[in-house]
Amino acid sequence: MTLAWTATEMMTVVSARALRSTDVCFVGIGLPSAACNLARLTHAPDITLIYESGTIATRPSVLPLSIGDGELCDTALTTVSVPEMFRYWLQGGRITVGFLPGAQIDRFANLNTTVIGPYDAPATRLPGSGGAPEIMTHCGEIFVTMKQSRRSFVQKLDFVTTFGHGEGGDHRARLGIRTKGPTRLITDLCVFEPDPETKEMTVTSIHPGVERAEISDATGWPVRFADTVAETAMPTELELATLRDLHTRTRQAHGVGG
Amino acid sequence: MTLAWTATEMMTVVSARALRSTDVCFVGIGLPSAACNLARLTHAPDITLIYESGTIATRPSVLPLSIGDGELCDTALTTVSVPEMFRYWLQGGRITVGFLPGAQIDRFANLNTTVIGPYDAPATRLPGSGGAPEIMTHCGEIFVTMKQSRRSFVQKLDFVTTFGHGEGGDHRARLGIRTKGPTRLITDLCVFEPDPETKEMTVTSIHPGVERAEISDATGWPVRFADTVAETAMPTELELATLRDLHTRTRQAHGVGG
Amino acid sequence: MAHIMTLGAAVAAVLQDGDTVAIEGFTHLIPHAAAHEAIRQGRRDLTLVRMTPDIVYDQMIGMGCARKLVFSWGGNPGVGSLHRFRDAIENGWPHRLELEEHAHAAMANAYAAGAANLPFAVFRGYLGVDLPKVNPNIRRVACPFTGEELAAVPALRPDVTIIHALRADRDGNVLIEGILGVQKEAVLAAKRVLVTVEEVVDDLGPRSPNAVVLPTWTVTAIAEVPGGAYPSYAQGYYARDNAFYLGWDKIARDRDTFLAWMKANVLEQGPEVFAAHRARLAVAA
Amino acid sequence: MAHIMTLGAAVAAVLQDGDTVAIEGFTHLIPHAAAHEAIRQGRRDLTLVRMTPDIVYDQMIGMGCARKLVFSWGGNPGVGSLHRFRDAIENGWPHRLELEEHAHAAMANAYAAGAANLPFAVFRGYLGVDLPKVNPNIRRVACPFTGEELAAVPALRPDVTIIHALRADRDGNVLIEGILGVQKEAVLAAKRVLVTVEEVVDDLGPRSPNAVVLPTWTVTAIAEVPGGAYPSYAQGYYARDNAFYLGWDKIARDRDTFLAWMKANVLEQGPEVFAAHRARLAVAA
Repeated sequence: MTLAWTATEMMTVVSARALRSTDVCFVGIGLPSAACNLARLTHAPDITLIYESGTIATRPSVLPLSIGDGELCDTALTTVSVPEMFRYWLQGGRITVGFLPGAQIDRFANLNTTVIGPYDAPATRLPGSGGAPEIMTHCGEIFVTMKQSRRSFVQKLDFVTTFGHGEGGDHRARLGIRTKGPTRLITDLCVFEPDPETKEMTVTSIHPGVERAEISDATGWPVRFADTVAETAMPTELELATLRDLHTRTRQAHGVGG
Repeated sequence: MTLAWTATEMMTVVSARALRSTDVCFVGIGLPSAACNLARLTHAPDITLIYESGTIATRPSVLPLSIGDGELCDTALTTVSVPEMFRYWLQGGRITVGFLPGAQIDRFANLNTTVIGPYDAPATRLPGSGGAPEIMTHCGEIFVTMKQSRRSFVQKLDFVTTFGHGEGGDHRARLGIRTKGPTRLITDLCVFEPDPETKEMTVTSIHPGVERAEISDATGWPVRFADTVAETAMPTELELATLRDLHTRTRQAHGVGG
Repeated sequence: MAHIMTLGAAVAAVLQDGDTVAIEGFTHLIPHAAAHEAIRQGRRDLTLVRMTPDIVYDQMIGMGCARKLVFSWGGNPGVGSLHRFRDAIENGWPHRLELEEHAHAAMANAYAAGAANLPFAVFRGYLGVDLPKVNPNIRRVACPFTGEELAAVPALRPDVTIIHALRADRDGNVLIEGILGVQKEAVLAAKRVLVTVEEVVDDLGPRSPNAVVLPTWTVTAIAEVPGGAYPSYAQGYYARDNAFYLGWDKIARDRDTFLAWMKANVLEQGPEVFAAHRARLAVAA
Repeated sequence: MAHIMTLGAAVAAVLQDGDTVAIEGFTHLIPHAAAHEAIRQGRRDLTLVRMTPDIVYDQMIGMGCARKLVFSWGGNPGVGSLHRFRDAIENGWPHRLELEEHAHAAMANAYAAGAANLPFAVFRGYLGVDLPKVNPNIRRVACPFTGEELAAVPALRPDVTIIHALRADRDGNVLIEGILGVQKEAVLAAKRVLVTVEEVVDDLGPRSPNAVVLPTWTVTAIAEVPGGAYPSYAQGYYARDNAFYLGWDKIARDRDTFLAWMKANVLEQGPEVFAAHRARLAVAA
């Protein structure tokens, strides 16, 4: 039999693999939600999923379209208010892993989801901060998932919505932040991890069939590759089957993709 | 038939009469609890009773021994956490009337429930603040209930646990407090109310059969009487019957007085 | 004490032009019917406060109700852009929209501070980011014990808060269950409160001793509007209409399509249309 | 993840000499059995934190476990004095007791700040009173927007929090219902957590979607101790033994009577004695 997969499936599988059964995970909608539930349905059955709508230890059978679908509440251990979620659970330091996307990212994994162009007269107004700035500082570590392009992987952000590694080095520590920040940037082409010293996001694993030049072409800064770069393991039959099954159930339940 | 009553019954009845059906009342244990429930069972059926244990709009059929008896929770509209009670409900300005007792009181209705003697080497260690300091500043108005004696109605408090009218006049306003503070001091002999200008607690009503000299003898400062002093109306048959019935039910339920 | 009245009377009683109004509901229980009524009554110059402006404010902004928006995430959840929100900011259509922009943590804490009658909220946040450069309502405050600097924002104290809840009893006590969002805080922070409910019942019925209940004396007006949260949902009554959220993208993208939709579905309708949505999406209680 | 173990093993696992320990429960669900176990294990030099020291700390103070007490109301609720507490403060028996004294609002806010990982709590309070003169941990902080000065206290972050709850499931998730007190905040503020429960069950069962549940990963150790809150109570299991509270006044008034009672009822007993109290005071669930 042959395995074939989409770039999104690859990103989802790689994200899922990075999760452990002991993780308490702050889940965003879309790919992060698929990745977390894939992990739960495969190698990390005891992973705790938390959505910012207040649902704690939820076990949805289909993927939610929003972070507050009824399914999340129906299958949760309990559901708390949003102020409590942000105060006791996120700021309280109870979350081990958070997922974040961005419209723009720079080489230190700072993120922009606010505006393209000047703040007061934007070319494109994006949704804004949401929970991201505090998710980035309060979770034990952060996985960023984004498809690569020169438009989104930029030399300089139009707006720093979310502080990743700042200017690199010990910038997080200098601001008094004790969490790790972005430890992985998972794209459709490869996986970046921060250089231990400079914190510049550095390619450590390349997805099967992707050339280094493709990565460089799709990145708006000169890409650094680690001394040893692995080839990302292919999605397994089980991973793909579980993920596709999850999406099929979701489509049947919602009439939409999830 | 003859009516006779105890000093405590008189205090309870007078306290109950001061409550309105529209009040939201922060109830303490003992006499305040009896007074609030007497009001609810007579002229103020819709009064809302809140205990600092978090029980909101509770309707106990017997008086609680503690502020957190199961009966309070069983008959409440809902029960919230103690931090929420102090933050959203008390500090939130949702309470119209609070009751407070004191071991010592001065002529501006400041209260001491901390120590008799010096703080570091007290002759008598009392329970301390509890909720009182913030009950006194956050409730719309405060009724203080205490039996009179020179030992408790003193010229100068050993410790200011709870700020009533401070040094009198506009002292509350000068501290930025916008609530009325103590509007009634209900004793076994009479009712005091603050002078509109000086805020000194002034006798406005004397209980049936009590002489002015008795009040002065039982007070550690020179007592002021209002220009017009009323005679407190006697407890009615209904008030006494309802109160005694409440105490009987309580005794049967707890094996104690309530 | 809450007065139980029609939606039209309730909106007229609590909401005036120029008010600061928080319409809350975090994905669950978004009071769409009440927002439609405000649009029909032609409210103008409102300061709209809401963590997630969502379709409900996309409609109010597009219909010209808003002078200013206080928010923390302006998207169509799980779908993409809010086109009327974007058109107002990017192009000033139908008119210029003033922004006060926060992160979720700030808004949630600011509502809680409002409910607690505090002038400001303190939290750990806004480190290293650009929002404090464009929002003067983000400041810092030092811990008087450790010296550590924390983020501070003013408490939110809306003139009016509007929410949707599951049930009210005839005394006007209101029950919320499921995803709670910031509704309780938004209610307790406001001067006037309108709650639309799925049903008014004799008794709130068996419930947890710690159920989230708003006592009647915290609410100004209650209106029974079955289905009033549609296309959002009400736990135990009906499901979220995910297809509508997807479809909104197309409706709202174009000004004329939007205006035509609003005319046909809001301006020329009343709150009674929401009941049919509830029936269509009903779930087993 | 919580480990389910015997009470003896659980107390030994979480509590050491010199620890700062919060034993909480506001009238309801006071973990008396766990406190007895700490007394039997001879813990010393503890900083005891609790809003209402109550009988549970009267016993620990009288047995010499405490070096310091952080509290806001030290009485026997509805009865009168705590005699062992008074004897320690007034006469230094069995030894001197250091005090850090607050009001309820301060303690409640300080636990909430601890749970929220903030260094301090802000609230409106302590105006015009003497407590700030004797407690250097009461300071003031200015609102960075209005300039208004508010009260500030350090967050409470106990080494250990001990509470009693209704039920835990076999995964170690814990359910609390009824009067909630500050238990959730005290648990989330602590480094290590011991929860005694009325019963360990396969499943927490039908409950409100917003039930107060502590996930297993917020708890260190769980011990099943039926009746473990006696003479306090557990909602739906057994009633408060008001007669015991009244009777404690006589027991605790005299040092020798107290010591004899503790020897007979605590030192020479085990946690299994609490089950009989539960049976005697059982209520219909």
